[in-house]
Amino acid sequence: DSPKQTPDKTALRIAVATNFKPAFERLSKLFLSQHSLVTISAHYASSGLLYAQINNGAPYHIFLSADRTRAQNIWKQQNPDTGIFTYAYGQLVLWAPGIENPEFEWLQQHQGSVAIANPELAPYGQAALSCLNKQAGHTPAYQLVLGSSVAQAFHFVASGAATAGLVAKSQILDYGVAEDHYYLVPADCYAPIEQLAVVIDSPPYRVEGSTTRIKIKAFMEFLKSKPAQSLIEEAGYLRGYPGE
Amino acid sequence: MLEQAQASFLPGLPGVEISLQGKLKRASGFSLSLNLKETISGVTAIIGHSGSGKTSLTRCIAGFEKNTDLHLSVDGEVWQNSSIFVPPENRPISTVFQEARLFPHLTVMENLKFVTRRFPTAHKIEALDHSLQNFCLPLEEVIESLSLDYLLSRSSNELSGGETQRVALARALLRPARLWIFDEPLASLDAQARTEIAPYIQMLCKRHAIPVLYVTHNLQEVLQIADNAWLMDAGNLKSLGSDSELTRQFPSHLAVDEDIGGVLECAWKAYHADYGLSELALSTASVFLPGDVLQNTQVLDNPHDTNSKIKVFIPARDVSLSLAKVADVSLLNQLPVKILAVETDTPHTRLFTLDCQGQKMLSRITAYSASQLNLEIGQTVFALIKTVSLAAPDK
Amino acid sequence: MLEQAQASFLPGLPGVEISLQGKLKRASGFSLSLNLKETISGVTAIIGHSGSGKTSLTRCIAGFEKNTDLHLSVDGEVWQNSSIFVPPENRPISTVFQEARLFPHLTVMENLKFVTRRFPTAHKIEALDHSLQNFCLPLEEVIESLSLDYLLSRSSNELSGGETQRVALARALLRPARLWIFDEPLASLDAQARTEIAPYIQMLCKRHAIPVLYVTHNLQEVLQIADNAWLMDAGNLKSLGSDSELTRQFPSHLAVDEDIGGVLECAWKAYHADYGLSELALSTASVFLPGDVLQNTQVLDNPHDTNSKIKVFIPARDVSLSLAKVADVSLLNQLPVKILAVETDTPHTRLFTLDCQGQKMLSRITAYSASQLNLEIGQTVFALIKTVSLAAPDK
Amino acid sequence: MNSDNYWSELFTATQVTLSLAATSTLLLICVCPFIAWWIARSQSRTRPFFEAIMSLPLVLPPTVIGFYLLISISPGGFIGQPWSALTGNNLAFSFSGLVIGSFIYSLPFVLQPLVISFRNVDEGLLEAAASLGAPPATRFLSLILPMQKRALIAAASLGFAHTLGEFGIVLMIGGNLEGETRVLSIVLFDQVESLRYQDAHSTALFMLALALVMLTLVYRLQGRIKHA
Amino acid sequence: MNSDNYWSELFTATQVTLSLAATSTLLLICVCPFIAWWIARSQSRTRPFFEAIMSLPLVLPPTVIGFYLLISISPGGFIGQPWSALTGNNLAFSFSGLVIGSFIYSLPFVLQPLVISFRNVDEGLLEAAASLGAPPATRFLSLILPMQKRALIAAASLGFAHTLGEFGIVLMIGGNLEGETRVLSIVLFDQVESLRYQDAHSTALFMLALALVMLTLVYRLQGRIKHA
Ligand SMILES: Nc1ncnc2c1ncn2[C@@H]1O[C@H](COP(=O)(O)OP(=O)(O)OP(=O)(O)O)[C@@H](O)[C@H]1O
Ligand SMILES: Nc1ncnc2c1ncn2[C@@H]1O[C@H](COP(=O)(O)OP(=O)(O)OP(=O)(O)O)[C@@H](O)[C@H]1O
Ligand SMILES: [Mg+2]
Ligand SMILES: [Mg+2]
Repeated sequence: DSPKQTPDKTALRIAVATNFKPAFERLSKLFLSQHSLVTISAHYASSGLLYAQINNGAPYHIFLSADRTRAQNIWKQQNPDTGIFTYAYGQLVLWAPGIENPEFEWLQQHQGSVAIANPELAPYGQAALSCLNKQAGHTPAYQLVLGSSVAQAFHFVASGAATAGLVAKSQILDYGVAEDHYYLVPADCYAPIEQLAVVIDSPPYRVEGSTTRIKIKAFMEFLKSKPAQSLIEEAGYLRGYPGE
Repeated sequence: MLEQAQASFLPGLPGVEISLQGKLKRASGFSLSLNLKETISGVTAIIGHSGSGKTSLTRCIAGFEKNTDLHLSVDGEVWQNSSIFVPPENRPISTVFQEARLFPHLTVMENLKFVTRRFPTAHKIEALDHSLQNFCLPLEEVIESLSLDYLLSRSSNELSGGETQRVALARALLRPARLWIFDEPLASLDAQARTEIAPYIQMLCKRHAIPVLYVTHNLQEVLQIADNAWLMDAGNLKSLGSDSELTRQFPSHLAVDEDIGGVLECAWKAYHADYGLSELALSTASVFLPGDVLQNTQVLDNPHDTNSKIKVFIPARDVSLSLAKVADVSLLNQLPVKILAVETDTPHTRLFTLDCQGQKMLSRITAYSASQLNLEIGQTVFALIKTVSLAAPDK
Repeated sequence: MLEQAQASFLPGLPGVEISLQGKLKRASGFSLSLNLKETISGVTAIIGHSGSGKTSLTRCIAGFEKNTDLHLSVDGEVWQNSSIFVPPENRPISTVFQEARLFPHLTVMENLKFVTRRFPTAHKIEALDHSLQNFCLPLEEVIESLSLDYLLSRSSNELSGGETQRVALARALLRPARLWIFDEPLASLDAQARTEIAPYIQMLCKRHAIPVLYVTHNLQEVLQIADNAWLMDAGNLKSLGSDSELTRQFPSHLAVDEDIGGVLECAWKAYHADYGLSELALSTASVFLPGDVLQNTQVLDNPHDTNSKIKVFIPARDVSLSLAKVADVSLLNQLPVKILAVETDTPHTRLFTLDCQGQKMLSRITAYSASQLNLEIGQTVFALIKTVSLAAPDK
Repeated sequence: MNSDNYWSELFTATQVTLSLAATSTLLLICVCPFIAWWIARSQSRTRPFFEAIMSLPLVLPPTVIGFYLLISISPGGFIGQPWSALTGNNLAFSFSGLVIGSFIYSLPFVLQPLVISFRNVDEGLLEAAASLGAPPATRFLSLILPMQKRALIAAASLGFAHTLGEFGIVLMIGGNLEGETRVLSIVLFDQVESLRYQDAHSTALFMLALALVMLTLVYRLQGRIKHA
Repeated sequence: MNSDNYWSELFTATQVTLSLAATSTLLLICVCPFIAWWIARSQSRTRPFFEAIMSLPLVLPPTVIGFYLLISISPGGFIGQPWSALTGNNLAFSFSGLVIGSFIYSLPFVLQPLVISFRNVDEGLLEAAASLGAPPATRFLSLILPMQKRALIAAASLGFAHTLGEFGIVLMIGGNLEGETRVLSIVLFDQVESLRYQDAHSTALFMLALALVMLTLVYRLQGRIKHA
């Protein structure tokens, strides 16, 4: 389970969707405490950007995508022997600073701007849009503003520019919003926000038994492990890998 | 050459009193010390060697030297001291710079219009001078007098050197002013243009009673139009005054030897139309000049006033001496004179100071002639002057 | 004034043959028509009214007018035609521009060094002229002759007008050249500086056998240093040649009346040291000049060669006529002359053309004197010339 | 994908983009000459500091500027609050907000070329204008500005082009509202991000062609102006 | 959060940022004067078109430029392939790749001020230099460049500042590698994106202070150069 005890300078390069950053930082700390000889270099960017980079030869080993399509695209393009699995499910919350226990009913009457991520770009956006559409009995009073990512949607709300937003629970927890100041949107009103991890096919990975390959496999296994999944849950996601 | 109306010919207006004290220090080490209080009218030539500070002086007066220890007041009004600074645009002074400084993106006409558009709504200037508003030279007159018609639509960086200078002069003339400062305005012009434009400036100056500070290196110009002169010498200004000694003082500083001479003040006597000769009276003697002096002298209010004084400049090199009157020669002017003094001018020439009916004139002859003729101080001889030497430039 | 060595005094080197044909058309409508083929040596003055095309002509020769229909060849070598264009930097010509064009970000010394750094490694120029490499004026000499020492560390936009012009001249002199083009190089200088620098240019021109095209408006300069002259008139170039008629042709175009006269070619005869008088021979007659002509004339290879010809310019206004020799006067030069022609010069003066021992000279006297003396064509009279009138500027 | 949809989106975005670029360029070219003139001629010791301040929008990543801008123009922000009080409108997610953002972001690109150019103005010409009675304001307005026409055009076109491509700030404060704040650069960004590469290529080509034509025309015009 | 970590990250990123900005500014200031001179003096009919091309990096959003750059410098791309063949290294996600990106992106900001400034050069001075025997190359190198020192500094500092703030391209082709491609602007962007607003404020302040000090010094130096 532990990597070969030979010194190896190459860091494990992991491309991480920005919205997973807070959780990932805790995960990597835990991982490094278990694997003292491994170093990790993390690359944060939007999933779309990371996808473009990987397609153009970015030297990443693992891609923790915030969405399903991009990760699957990458996986399909390469050696099917590389792993792919859902490491977490995102959760959508309604947040309106200053409003206690907001609900969708409140949102219907709300006269202000509501920030969501761009549904074309981000799964959180798609989820938010489908919820809003389901709720809409009559034309809503609010104005919908789109952030290019869920992070941006969060900025809109955090800065006060937008009065409410449908954002990620992980963000809310990270930002320290009190329990009764947001509303967890019921999971049944949107399709699951799958976050997939995929191993990127690279020459060192192909060499059976190479240190890099061992490290990659180790991390992927770690991600499925119970402590890791608990950390992920603590960070505001649903467990992606139920197994023990 | 010099042959012009006196200050008393001016239309009775007072001059401008300039009082200028203090120092201007340049980073280069040059320093200008000024201590001047003078009422100027007519054309005041500013002469002096290259680099002596003429341009610097004019800049001080026009208001382009701000951070200096200067005190300037004009007609009693303080324009600049340690606490007051009237900016150049509010001084009723119009300047022709040594480099023409036309606005390169404008045509000639637009350069002129830059000024005329702004005046005569002479806003702030009113505060300094009320009479200014009355006077504004007509654009057409200036264009015609400086022959600019054919240039008007030209871009101003497509001009020849002389054309550029004429446009710069025109532009300055169009600004209503109480004082003109012209820094070598005619340096790039040919002799003919110069002899046309210099009298025009002189005429304007007299017609509108605007004093001119006129920087020039051209002695002919000085003699032709200057009423008095300031000499700038290594940063020190000295007023040479306007008396007949004016030209006498040039040589040691500036002029080539040909230019020294004396000025005789004569009264008008008669014009002999048949021979085109003017006769001037110098006490009992007569001096003949070619042409009608009264016509050539441009501004005479009352030409036939017998009090009219006419100054005639007689270059020392044009005066020969003779022990007796000479007959059968073309030398018309033979004036009886008394030898006052003799100087060794150069190793081989002698300069005689002569008394001609109470006025001084100069004669330069060779040392050889001087010794041949045995000339002595106190002796009475005849000064022979070729009449045509005294000719004013023809119109 | 004009009193100088002839072309034959030059150190045996041939002049430069310039052949220039074609037209230069300006957007402003001005057009220059050139048709010139001449071998020039010494100083060639280019005169003409403001805007007549003098600067344009020099630009054509120096290579600053590219898109024109010009054919220029120098010493048989084609520099410019429809297919060839030698760029200005490869023409062995050094130019002083009418505006000084100093490099404003450099000091005076750096402006000079801009040239000296580049030469004498005169790369491409070799192709055009092999002798060039030999000649390079020493920096120190130029600095001293133009009195630039005190300016060297000055930033070049902190100079007075005259200083700027001197630096521009110095900079041009430092470039090795086979032809110099000076466009009004002394226009901003005072008379004294001018009388120092003009002879220096003339001396350099003779010492190094570099012809100079010298644009000027100053007739005194022309008379002082020019060997021949080109007249530019509304875009048409005319060579006036270098004979004694040169100055005779000026008045109608340019000069004020004082400037016309004749040139007598005399041989050197003697110097009377006691009186500081030079005696020149004009066939049988003698002409006296103040000072030692041979010393004043700067470059004489073989001064006591009896064939040495010395040109003396005699202004018409300085020549009086007398029916007989006159005694007891300071007029030393009394030459017997025959009246060849008489013209009505102005309404009140007459211009006499005189034959003096086979050479022509001019005299201008008043109409009154002319009629009093009853002068007729063919008559023999005496031309009286004041000796000091002929003085060369003293050193 | 949906070709009809694509073109109508592009058309609307082009309209928004051009009006945004035109408006902010117009504002910039009205304001910058004055600041540039002051910077170019001031002898003040604080001038370099002030000049550096003006260049700061260059130094922060646009999205970060956008973030701070977002805070300032939000209804409670120090710009947004008085604006709401005055106009009753929300500055965030509005065209006006974008104009403010573009203005700030493009300021240094319009300002600096003008400063450089104004520094080259011959002091002698200003003195000449003064001697002809023109007070400082007139010297600037009726001498310097016309004389520096070419520099003004160049600076304006730099600002215009930069506003066309601006994106980080717009993304941050615009909220991607079609017809109001969705500019071309955002459309293009969306297409790239959502893997619609074919559409992205067309949009990029369209933007390049648009800019190329406009800039070529401007630069040709500029070449026609002969002096300074 | 982790204060130690924060400062060491900032320090490394500052190093990377400064070397990136310095390298690309150096390259730009070596190349741009020549292009600018050609543009400023060319009479060619294609000049405006070429000038417009040079300004295009302005028009596309940085991430989009980054996207296309990424494609070009990827190991199979038309720049990346020959580069790999030559050096054996990968251009994408390397410091060299960033330099290329910054170079392209900042080019117009260095070029345009120089063009404006070079257009103001007095033709007469060039003629004078020619008359003194200086061929075109010498005229440019030993007359124009020293004369335009001030414009060169201004253009370089504009380019430098712009590279400091550059972010879209860097993110795209740099890949956020600590010590190699993680520049300050990315650190700041990350902090904002991951909602570490407190850290972001400090980083932004730090960048502003850094830029302010450097620019103030440059602009003061510039003021000391008197002429042209
Ligand atoms: N801007 C300046 N900075 C420093 N020194 C200067 C500046 N302008 C002129 N000087 C110096 O001051 C002195 C006087 O210059 P000024 O221009 O007044 O002379 P000028 O009498 O007008 O000479 P010119 O007849 O040659 O024009 C000169 O030595 C000159 O070099
Ligand atoms: N760049 C130019 N573009 C158009 N016309 C010009 C240009 N330069 C000069 N001209 C015109 O060509 C004519 C000849 O000019 P040029 O400079 O050769 O005259 P010049 O004889 O040198 O006069 P000056 O003695 O006044 O210097 C003038 O009418 C002038 O206006
Ligand atoms: Mg001067
Ligand atoms: Mg000329």
